[in-house]
Amino acid sequence: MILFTLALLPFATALLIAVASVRGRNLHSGLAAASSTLGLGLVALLAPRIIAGQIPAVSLPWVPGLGLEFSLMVDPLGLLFAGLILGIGLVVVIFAHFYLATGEATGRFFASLMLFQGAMLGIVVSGNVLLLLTFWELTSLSSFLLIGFWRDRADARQGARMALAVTGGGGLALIAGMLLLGTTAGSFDLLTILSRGDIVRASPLYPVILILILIGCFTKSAQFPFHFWLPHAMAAPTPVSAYLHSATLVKAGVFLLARLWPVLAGTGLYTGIVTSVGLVTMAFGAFVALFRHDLKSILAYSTISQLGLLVMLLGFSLELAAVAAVFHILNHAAFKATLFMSAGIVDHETGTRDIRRLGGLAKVMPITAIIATLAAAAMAGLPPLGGFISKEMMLDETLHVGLFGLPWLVPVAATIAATLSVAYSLRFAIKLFFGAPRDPEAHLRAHDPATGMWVSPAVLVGIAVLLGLVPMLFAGPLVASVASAVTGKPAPALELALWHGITPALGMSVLAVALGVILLWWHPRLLGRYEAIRHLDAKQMFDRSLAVADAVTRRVHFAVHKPSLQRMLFAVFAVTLLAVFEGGFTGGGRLAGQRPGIPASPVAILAWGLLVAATGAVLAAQRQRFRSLVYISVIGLIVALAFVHLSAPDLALTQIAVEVVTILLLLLALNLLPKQPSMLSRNGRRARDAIVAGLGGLGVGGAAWAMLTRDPVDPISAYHIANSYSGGGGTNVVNVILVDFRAFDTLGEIIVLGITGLAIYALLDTATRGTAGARLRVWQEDMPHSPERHPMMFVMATRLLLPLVLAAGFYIFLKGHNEPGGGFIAALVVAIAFLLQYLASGFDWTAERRKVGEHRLIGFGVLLAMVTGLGSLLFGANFLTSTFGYFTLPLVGEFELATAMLFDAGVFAVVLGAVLLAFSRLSQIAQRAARGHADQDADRPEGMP
Amino acid sequence: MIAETNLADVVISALIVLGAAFALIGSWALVHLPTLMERLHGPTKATTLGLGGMLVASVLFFQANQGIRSAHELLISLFLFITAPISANMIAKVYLHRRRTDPSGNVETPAGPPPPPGTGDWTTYRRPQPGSPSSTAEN
Amino acid sequence: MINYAVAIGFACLAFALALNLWRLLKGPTISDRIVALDTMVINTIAIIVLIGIETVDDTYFDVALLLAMVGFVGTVAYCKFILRGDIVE
Amino acid sequence: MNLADHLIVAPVVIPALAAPIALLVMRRKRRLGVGISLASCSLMLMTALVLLGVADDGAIHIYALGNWPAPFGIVLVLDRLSGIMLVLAATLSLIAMVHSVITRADRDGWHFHPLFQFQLMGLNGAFLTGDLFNLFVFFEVLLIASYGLMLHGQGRARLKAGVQYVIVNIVGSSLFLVALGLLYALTGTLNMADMGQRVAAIGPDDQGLLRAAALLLVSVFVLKAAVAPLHLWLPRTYAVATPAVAALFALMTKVGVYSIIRVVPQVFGENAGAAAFVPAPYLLPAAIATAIIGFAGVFVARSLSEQAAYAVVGSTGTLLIAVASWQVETLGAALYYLVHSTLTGASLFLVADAVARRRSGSAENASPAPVFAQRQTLGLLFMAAAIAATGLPPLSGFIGKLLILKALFGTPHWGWLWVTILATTLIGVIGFARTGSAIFWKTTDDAGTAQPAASMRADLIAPVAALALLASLSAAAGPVTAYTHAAAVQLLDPAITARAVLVRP
Amino acid sequence: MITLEFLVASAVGVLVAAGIYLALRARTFQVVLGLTLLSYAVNLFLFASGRLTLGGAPIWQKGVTGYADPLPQALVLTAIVITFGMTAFVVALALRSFLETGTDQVDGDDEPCDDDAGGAP
Amino acid sequence: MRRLVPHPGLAVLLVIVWLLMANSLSFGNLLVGVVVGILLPIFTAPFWPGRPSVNFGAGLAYGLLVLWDIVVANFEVAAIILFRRNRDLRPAWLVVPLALDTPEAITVLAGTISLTPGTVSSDVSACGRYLLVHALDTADPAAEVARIKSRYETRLRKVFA
Ligand code: NA
Ligand code: NA
Repeated sequence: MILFTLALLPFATALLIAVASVRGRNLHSGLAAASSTLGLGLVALLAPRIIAGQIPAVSLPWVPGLGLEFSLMVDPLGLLFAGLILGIGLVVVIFAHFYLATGEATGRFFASLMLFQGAMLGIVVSGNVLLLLTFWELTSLSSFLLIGFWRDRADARQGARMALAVTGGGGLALIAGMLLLGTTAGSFDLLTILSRGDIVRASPLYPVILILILIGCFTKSAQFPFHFWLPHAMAAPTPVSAYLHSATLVKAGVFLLARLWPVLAGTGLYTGIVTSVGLVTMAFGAFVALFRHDLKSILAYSTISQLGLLVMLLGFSLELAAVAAVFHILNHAAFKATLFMSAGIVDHETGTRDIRRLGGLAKVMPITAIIATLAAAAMAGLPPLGGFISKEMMLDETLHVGLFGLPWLVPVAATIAATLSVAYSLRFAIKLFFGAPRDPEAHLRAHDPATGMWVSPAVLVGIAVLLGLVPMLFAGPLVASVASAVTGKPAPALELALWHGITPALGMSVLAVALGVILLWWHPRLLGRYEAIRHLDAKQMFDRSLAVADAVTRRVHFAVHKPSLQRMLFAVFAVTLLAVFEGGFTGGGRLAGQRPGIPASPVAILAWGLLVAATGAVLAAQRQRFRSLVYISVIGLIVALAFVHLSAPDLALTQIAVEVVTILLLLLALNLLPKQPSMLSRNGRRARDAIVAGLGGLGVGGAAWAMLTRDPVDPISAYHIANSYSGGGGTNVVNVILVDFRAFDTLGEIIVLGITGLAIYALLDTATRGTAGARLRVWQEDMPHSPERHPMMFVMATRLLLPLVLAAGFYIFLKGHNEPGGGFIAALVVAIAFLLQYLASGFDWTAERRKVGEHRLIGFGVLLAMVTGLGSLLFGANFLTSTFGYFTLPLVGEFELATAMLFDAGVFAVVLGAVLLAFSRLSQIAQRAARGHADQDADRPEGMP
Repeated sequence: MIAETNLADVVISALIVLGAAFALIGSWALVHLPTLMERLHGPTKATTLGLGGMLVASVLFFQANQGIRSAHELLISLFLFITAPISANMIAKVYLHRRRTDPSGNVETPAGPPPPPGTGDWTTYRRPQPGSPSSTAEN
Repeated sequence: MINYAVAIGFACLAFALALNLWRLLKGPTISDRIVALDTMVINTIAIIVLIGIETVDDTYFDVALLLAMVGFVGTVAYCKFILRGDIVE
Repeated sequence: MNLADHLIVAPVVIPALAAPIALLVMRRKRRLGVGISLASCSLMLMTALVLLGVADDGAIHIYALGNWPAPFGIVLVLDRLSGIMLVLAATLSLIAMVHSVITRADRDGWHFHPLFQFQLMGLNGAFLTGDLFNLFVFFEVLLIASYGLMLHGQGRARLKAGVQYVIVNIVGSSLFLVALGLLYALTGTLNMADMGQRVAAIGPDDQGLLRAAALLLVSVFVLKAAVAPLHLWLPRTYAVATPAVAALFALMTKVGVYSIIRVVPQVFGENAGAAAFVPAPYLLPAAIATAIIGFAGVFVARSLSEQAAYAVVGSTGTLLIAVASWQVETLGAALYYLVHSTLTGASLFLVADAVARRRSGSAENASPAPVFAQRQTLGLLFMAAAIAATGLPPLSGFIGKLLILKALFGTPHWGWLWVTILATTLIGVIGFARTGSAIFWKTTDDAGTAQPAASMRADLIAPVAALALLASLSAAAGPVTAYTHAAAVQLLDPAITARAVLVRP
Repeated sequence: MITLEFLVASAVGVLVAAGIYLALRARTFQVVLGLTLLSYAVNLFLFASGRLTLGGAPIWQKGVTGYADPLPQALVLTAIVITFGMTAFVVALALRSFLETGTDQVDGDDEPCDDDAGGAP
Repeated sequence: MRRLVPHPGLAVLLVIVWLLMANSLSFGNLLVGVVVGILLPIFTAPFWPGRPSVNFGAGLAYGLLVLWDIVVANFEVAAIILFRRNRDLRPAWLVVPLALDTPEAITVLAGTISLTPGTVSSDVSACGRYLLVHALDTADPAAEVARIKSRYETRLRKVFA
């Protein structure tokens, strides 16, 4: 329970602050401080038990299938970090309360800060590596918000994005590494994994696991060559820098290295990589720090260097090195947070962070000077501060490590790095606080800040001092148990002290201080040299590579995603062609089957010739639209004839009726579409299309040939034929399939038509307004037209035809169940009867005489079909179950009634409504265009064409 | 299909052949005759006697050979008698229209129609006068 | 005997269709193409009637009837299009 | 047969009744029509949840339409997968519907509500049917409705994109029919379970034909799922659609994925000879390409809706990477990720809409604009949606990706698959961070934050709801993944389904 | 011997080839023509999946055998209807899109010829 | 009765058409046919304003005459098509002045002219008083016009009395 509270408290606080976001900053910071204090209290509550060797743990199942559990545990290592996170968190909150100007978005700030605290805390108390990953990624996200806090500043936005890209990217490698680790170890439970180090190290995947996890750690802890994001993260407000970049975020990588030490450490690969990366980072960071001018930048590079030191220590795979690392984590947290805050105070008071403009501040802000100088001394590793002890231990350990078979390499490099550290630390303190003020303007207002602001660094520097003066008392048991937790072995005999006698390490230390002072002496000259060289700027490289990636991706992206329908269709045809041919060729078997063919009659052959010729004519005339439509009609006619020939009268009927309506619609549209012949595509393009088209024809034609030459395989339609009359009450099997066996298909089909009508209505309703309406108003007829709108003979014929065709439609509907026909064809016939009125007598004339709205036809039709289908539920049968009966009336004789006919009536209504709706909408647009045209020639004398 | 020959069969066969022949002649006219207006006379043959012969043959066939009293073939003729003149009329109008507005499309055309007596013109060229029989649905 | 008549009928009608197609493709005027298509519809109706006689099945009659009813719609629509551009007004 | 047994058909019947009723009342009583539409969505959600529970007994539930037995009639099949899809569809539709009503997007043109309901009918039918031709019909229903919805509101961009969307899908439908014809010719049946059994009996002479048919069918599904290189239709279409519609469309590509998952094991399972798991060798590279193309699109996109559209493409790629190895673990993970990615796509579109509504001039383009109302809230919502889309914690995408990665471990080429999934995540992170910081952080001037109008808060309901669902999906990942795992087990044992479907009378 | 099967299969092939070629042209009307040809082909193909029957009874009668497979016919009917709906829609859409954008090009290469969107003629 | 069956001619035509479609003379079909014959004219009345009344007997006689003329003309025209060389054709435009004044009557006349092979009604004048007819082959256009007027138009005036 305590653990859950501990882990969830910061998140709850973040939420609370976010909700209370309109209230003042006192509430925000108060909540944050209270939460941190409470958390710290909980940690303190747990501490004795943990140091005594217990590991409080608690677990809730989350995703068992994944091995992800919400399990928390605090061992000494976790305890140390939890204390740091909460303790420094509290200090930072207090500092930030004073640091942030009124008017800043404190709600957003403290909410993000608490979010970050929660994520960070989650990492160190996770008992499941997947849970740890979850929190790990959360730290990247919340630090993104914090670094980008001053969102109007470009550097803040860039810094935030870069930090997210690098640490988030590293986090992804970590995901892979952790998954592999858990899979290899057979569990994602942290303690289990820690106990299976041998298995992991013996696994062939070990190098992959190691490298992936190291990438995660190195990016987070800003190790070379992933260090470059850290200095740019300094765009964050100083409290954020103090928190994230001293004590917490960047330590997460170090934490994880320490956490997984028992599993990963100890191999040559581990030592080689981790030590050398740490070493390089330590030296490199220190070197660059020496030449930076921005206070925060100096501190950032120093942090990189110090993190390198920690990584290197952990890389040694030595227990005492681990102890040194643990102790140095404490020290570094204390002095680095102090230094950041001091830099923040200086910035706050003087308005600048440029070390070249500052100097002699000790006079005007003595308290700050004392605090910062002490902290810098700790960073330089000067006695009697904690930093001295840990550096001593580090130098001592370097003597036990040989890298690349060179026993001197590590000690020498470490000494150089220590030298540089001394130099930049001293430069920080001396240039800032002593000597003469270099830029008096910056010093005008400068004075020590309010107590609230300096008390935080003071407390921390006090800790740093105590860690040096009375290390055993202050941190001994903790360091011992943490070190034991890291190594997974009993704590080594521990002796934290300033004086160990004259040792090689002491010599190296003294040497480093001496050289460091000399270096500082030479600093102006070195600086000149340094600045004369063009430096490889990792940030620029990152930016540039991102820009190149962006440009390349962009070019490829837009080249691929050209808004060309032809490209899309080409892709579709090409892929499906490949699919069909691949399947046909690799699947085996034969193209032609054994079924004997039916000899073709001469009429059939001739009809085939007509079809092919008409198809060719469509192709040849494709650029003369009217002609191609006429040819299309021929194809439709032949297809209908083929259906008659092949015993499919229903299909022939449907084909003919649909053909007529389609042609009418196409003509309506064609009138308004531009008619100038299109340009021919380039030859290459046409050849390419012709090849694809030819192959497509071969493929589908071949498939048809293959089908037709095979015998049918026990088709289910035998059942339909056998049960059509007895079970479906109809002798037209096709119709019974449509309205009974597969009425569900038909329901969908009429709904498709209904939707078509509605969608066309919605689509065209706006065509007379806006841009389209303007275009219609200026629409020009492109060929001269006859003035007569309604030819007399045509009109008269349609008046007689209307009742006749309606009667025919009614008849076709009635007999459909038993003979060719049915609701669909009947609806088309009736629709054509009305379309004829439109054609002959015009839109307005017909529209004002039509009584039933198309929308209603569609709506009621679908409802009728649905209600008929649902009616069967009343009789305990399933949806769409039909029933029928034969009745006899005197004089009339026997007749059949089937509910399927009611369903068919719904079909009728929907189809009629949809066709009429589509047609009337298209006509109305044409009307609009024609009216625009009529307005133009209204004043022409009667009789002129 | 049909074994014995009788009078009915002879009549049916004759009608079929006659109908088909007239249909063919109509289509031949369409190919053979020199200008559109002349060619337009072809289809009326196919529509009337061509199809008519076929339909009467069908009526007789189902009556004589199948014992089915069938007359619905007449419906086809009924509808064609209503629609065929309309088709011809419209096609002629298209011809008249195009020959005046698009002479290039009618290279082989001889003289066009004379205008009707008086000052008027044919409806293809001039909007029907309001109130006249030819302005049926003008509004 | 009727078989032969039917065969002759099919031959005549098929040839007629071919002639229609020739006119359809040849033109030269738009009216020619339309009239060819119109004739084709008539000949197709005849073929369907003949198929009915051949197969002794008057089920296909409905197809012929439908074609007779709506076949001319295409013809007049094409004509109206040339005459007026807008087929509905 | 009691009423509960008929519940299986309810997801089709409810919208099919609501649509015409809404159509009829809409002209006179708008509000009543909207009410019917909303009620239909809610009722559908309740039904779907009940069916989800029903399906959890592990049995395959059959509903024979017209009382005709399979394979002769059409049967609906309710199993765990259909349960999941139904709940997903109902949930998403309710969110999209609410959003459209709140933002009044439903008034931008005619017939929004009937079209919306018909769309749902198509979706639900597709998820339930056990018949391949019926699947085609429902594809058409949902497609034609989607054409109407996609063009809802109209305007130049929509119309341009609409032409392409419609025509590509019409071609797809034609190809679907060709595949159907071939399969019917080879097997003599249309019922999927029956077809699966008959496919196993196909002789050696016909194997090539069978494989061609299977590949063709899968190609059609791949087109609907917008898998590279057949994804080209999607981005522009989704980016320009009305946002509430685009949110619903997040499910549309998943219909393609669903069909692959449904049809391949059932019809082209291990007994299918040359067609056994037929897309296997090609699906994986295509999925990888899709993921890369999708997230590259996220990387270069310059507006939120475009980014959302590419995120949809990318997520399909990730999803199919998991599907393509046809194992219980990967399929179970894929189903979880399917649910997640659908909701994610929706929330991206909804957030983009909320932003666009406040940045009137520059819409949701990633170019700097003046400060807009509720910038902070929207920024957070966008961040949450982006977190979901890239698969970062704490939302369900993280769990989904972990599941997929873990399940892929040890399958062929798993290393490359891991690299793809993780690298695309990084690309996505960078892309979202760029547009996010440009829109929510960068401003042209700080003059006067516009106070949100009272109605301006309501349009956050839908995006917040979608994101909240993602959070709950994450919190409830345990039971959900157990369900998806069980669904995967069911899917990969088609014999169970066949036994249940083909009970001879 | 030329069989009906060959005629149908080759006709399908020719229609598909022409349809694909037209669908790959750059303007909506040609594409619509292509889709129309494709739909003829697809309908014939689907019909052919029931094999070809000459002189088969189209209507059920007691004791008669040798029907044409009715199921593909029903499927084709459904397909024709759906295709018709889609064609109608795409025609309306092509027109609407042209009216809005001023171009019927769908190739992406060509920007609208009169981008002033309905301005001066 | 007059109100129930405002257009007995159309009603009878519909009943006949219905019986022909049903292709049987059963009482049930006749019943349905009568219902159709009564209802459809009412339903479609708005679409045919001013339906003319028709003299049945005269109409029937006219129809038979036309049928006979069609058969005869078919053979005449067939002979022209088959045996006359194109350059020997004597096509002509005929302008037929009309005494008929209702569009229905003019349409029937024009239809008759078109159905009889050899002549095609091509257009009507804007004033509605002239019919433009194309003749395939005629030696004397004026005589042909007179024949049309006397043979068809006078009879039609009785039909549409
Ligand atoms: Na039927
Ligand atoms: Na039924």
